[in-house]
Amino acid sequence: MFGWGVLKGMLVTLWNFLLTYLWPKKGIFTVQYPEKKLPLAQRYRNFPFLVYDGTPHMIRCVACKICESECPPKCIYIIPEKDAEGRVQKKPAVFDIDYAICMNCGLCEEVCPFDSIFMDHEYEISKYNRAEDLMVRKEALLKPWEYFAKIRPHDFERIEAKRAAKSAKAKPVAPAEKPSQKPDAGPTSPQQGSVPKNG
Amino acid sequence: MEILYFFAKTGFYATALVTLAAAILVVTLRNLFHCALALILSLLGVAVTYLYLKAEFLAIIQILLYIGAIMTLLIFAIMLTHRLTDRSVSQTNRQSLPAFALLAVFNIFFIASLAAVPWKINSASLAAKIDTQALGAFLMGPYVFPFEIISIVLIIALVGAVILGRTDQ
Amino acid sequence: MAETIDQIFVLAKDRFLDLLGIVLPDWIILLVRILISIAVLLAVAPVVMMYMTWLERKVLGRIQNRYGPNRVGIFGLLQPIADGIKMLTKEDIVPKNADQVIHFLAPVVIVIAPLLVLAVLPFGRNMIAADLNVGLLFFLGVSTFGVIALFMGSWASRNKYSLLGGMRAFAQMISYEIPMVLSVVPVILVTSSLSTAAIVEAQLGWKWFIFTPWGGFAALVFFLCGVAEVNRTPFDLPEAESEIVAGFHTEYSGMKFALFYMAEFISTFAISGLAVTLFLGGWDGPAFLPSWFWFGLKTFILILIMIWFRGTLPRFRVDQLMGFAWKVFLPFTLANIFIAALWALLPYPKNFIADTIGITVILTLLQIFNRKETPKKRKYLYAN
Amino acid sequence: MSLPCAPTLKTELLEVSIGPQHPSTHGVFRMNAVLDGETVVKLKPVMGYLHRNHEQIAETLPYLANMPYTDRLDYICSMTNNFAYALAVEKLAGIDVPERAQYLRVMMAELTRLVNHSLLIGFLLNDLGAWFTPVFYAFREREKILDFFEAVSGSRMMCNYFRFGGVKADLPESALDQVRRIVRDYPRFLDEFERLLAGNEILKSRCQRVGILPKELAVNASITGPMLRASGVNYDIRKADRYSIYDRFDFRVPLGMTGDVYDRYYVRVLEMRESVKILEQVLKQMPEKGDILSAKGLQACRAPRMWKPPAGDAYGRIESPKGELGFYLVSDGSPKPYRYHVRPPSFINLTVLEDLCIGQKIADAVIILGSIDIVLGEVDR
Repeated sequence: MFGWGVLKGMLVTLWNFLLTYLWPKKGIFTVQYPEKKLPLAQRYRNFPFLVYDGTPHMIRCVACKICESECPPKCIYIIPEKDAEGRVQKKPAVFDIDYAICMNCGLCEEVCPFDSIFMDHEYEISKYNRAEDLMVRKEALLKPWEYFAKIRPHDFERIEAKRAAKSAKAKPVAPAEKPSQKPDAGPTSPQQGSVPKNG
Repeated sequence: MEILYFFAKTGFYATALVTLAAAILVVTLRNLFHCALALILSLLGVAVTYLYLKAEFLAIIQILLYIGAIMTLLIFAIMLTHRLTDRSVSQTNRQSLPAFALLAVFNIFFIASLAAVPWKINSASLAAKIDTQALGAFLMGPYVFPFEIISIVLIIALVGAVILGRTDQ
Repeated sequence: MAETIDQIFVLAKDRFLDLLGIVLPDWIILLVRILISIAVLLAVAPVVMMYMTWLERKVLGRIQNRYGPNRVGIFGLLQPIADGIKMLTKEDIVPKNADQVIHFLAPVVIVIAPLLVLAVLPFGRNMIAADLNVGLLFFLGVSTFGVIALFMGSWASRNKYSLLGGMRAFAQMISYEIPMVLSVVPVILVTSSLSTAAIVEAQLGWKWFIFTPWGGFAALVFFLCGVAEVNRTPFDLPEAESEIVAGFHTEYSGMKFALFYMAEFISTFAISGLAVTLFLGGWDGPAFLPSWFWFGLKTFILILIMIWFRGTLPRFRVDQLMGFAWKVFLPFTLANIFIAALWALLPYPKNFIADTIGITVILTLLQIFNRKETPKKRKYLYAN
Repeated sequence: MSLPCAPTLKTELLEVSIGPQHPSTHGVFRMNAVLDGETVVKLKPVMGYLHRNHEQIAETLPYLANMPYTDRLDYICSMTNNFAYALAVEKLAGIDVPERAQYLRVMMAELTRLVNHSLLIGFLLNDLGAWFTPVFYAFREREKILDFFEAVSGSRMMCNYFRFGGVKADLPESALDQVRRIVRDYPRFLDEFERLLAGNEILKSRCQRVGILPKELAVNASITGPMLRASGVNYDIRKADRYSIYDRFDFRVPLGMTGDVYDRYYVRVLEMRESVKILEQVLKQMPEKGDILSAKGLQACRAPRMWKPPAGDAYGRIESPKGELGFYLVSDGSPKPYRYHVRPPSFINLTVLEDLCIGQKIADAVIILGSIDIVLGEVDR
């Protein structure tokens, strides 16, 4: 009989209609976004950020430029810091990421040998200006290592273990490296307000 | 209450004026679609005139048939045969002046004869209301022959349309 | 008490006119008596339209496992007002090559017809703006007027999609007008009246025509033709957005576009109201609730069904649409007139049997003659 | 019957440019159609609005850096794009893939097939005029699969999950339960979809005997994928090539009889059921633990800039949801491919559009386009 299939289809939509009232949890699958947010998967990746240990002065990045050259759309721009004599330091002076170009692939995180660049969970980054506002500078990219521990506890554990193993191996070889960093951090730690000077 | 009659009369003349003006537009506008729209307006004016004459049934039938059906078809035909952007079609030619003169002469006689007829109004015809049952009885009784002839004509037209519209298979 | 509530609007109007009568001359009262009904219809119709858009979005949302509008006001109840403000403040774009005058006139003209036809709908006992003795014909006649405005818009836009939409609308209207009128004829035949008020009165006391064999099918055909007349899914070809963008109102923006929508929704309401009047007993219903409530409820249900259609069904193709009207609806409604005549002629048990036989025969015949067009079930092979 | 007066009824042809901004061209695609009334007389597809130099870009990048770009070819099924590219590079460099990674790959590919086919059916129905309801039902189920993709790869659509010689990361905890739930619930959704659509007379009469693609034309035009199988040609690369570990699974290939839009639609429904069957077997057979990246693969992925495959060429192909997706690579021994070519199924399937549309109504042209299943990211590259 012509029309039977139409009726069957209409019953399906009717059932879905009723389900949204009878059992909203199952019936409605949209999320009321600004009020409610879906929990993000730990591996969720959006845009890269840089980590520092303790204070923003202690950037983990050593300006090796691996991520810059591996980045497929070439959205990273790094200039290493130079001291007074013009020697290249293991620290970036400029570290820019153009969020307008970045395609969230996460390759920079994968290739970084120093565990210093990671993909962020922050996704509310709408800006009014594409050219300037989306060009993110070093200061805005820097986030503490604890933040990473918070958003990706699994990866944090894995990387901590790896780093511990590495530093245990590295300690006997170059014991001078660690202490040399400590005095650096010492004077800056009491005054948190001096962050902008760094950049 | 006189004032209402005054309104009614004004309305009647306004309607008549619009009807005539629209009719003139039909033959003077250069765009066929505009002409068709003017014709609709003119036919609508006629329907309103019927309403003034308390002939509601006729007025509605005028709208249903002339505007709803015939004008629809007419516009459809215009669309099918003429290009979308055809803006102007000349409405006059060499014969229009003599034709106008002839029409004027004819109209003088026509109006004169209209004026000569004594239009009698009896109360019975004024009071008559449209009754569907009576209408059906009339169509099936005294007027069955013209009614059937019309239906035969329509069927012939329908068959003709089907034959014309049929594609070769 | 129930009587008062039932007649509350009529009484209010009378009381108001009585009060006016103290100070004003008779002829003004006469004018006001007419104007009040017009004013009420003109005021209510846009509100009905606005909340129909809200209802449609809400129900469609629920059908699609969403909430629908829920941001502006509680349950999104202020959404239509927000939409209205948006429409009013939007830029009015007129294409350069458009026929300026007709492009402007089309949305104005298109709302006239649906507003006019509301005059002959009996919204409740004694609640009819104009009880014309040719009310039904008035409705059918005036509602054809909309298509002309629609075509004015489509032609004046000078857009090919608009033109295609207008052509489709024309063809569709011509085709569906006929079965629609023919499906009404049995009602006229049985009630022997063209007045909508009289048709409702003939159905009082649960003698709704939908409960008769001929009436049930006539109501179905009428409703489907009505859906086609107001261009709603599955017959929304003139504005099929996946094929011809927005059809006849592609080139309209802002309030002009809103007027097209208003016309569509008010005619949806009017067609549902007429279907209720003709087949569902109009304002007839159990007396514990007022008559206008029953009319509103039944109309509301029909509108819900239309929205339900929209949420479920894909649309027909042009030739199938025409075929449906000419090959199924037209023969059926013609036969239905005969069947309804049998019903009116024979005494009770006999007419029921006769009608059942008649409807079975015509449906079987339709099935046989249309079997070439009926889609088949298919089997699929598997390869390993 | 022929009539002398019939040809004199002249009507004008109407040229309509459908797209690039049109609700149902599935992106920035354009069809220049010549209409006689509503019937299509001529139809010329115009492509290239989304051209973004994909192949040229790939030739300037290291092998791995191109992986995220393949996501953006057919952005609905990025996993299968990754798969085909990874296969091509593995063939080129002779990289082996560990057992568990193989199963993960097949799992992702079949889940992608589910996503693609249910979305396609939803959008096809949208083209038919069902106002978004099937799309939303498809989205509802797709959401669950995308959640899984996000948990595993970090991104819902641009997965970038496959690596040469394996996959990027192992499944996180409880992700396997997520797949189990999807596999358990999907047949129920397919049943619902079928009740909603398959019996619908309007859909049937719209789709049956519309846009028929004959067997010979399909083969000659090198159509692949469900579109080819709907025309009744038994050719599924999963069976023909048995790449990866598809030879271990028991599944059937549904074939259509007529090759019209309805067959193309229904073959996809049946394929989804087969995909669910494959997924069930994957879940049963997959080893609990194991490497996900082979040693050689690790080498290729640690420092992509340095990694050089041996000189030579390779063609890796898979049965993507849309058809045969192949990557042809020529290596000159440098870290960048010398030549990189994509065989995009959407593009090649689209070439028969005009043959299918001529003589049909304009409304059919839209659904024929919908049933071909194109993604403009892949067509224009």
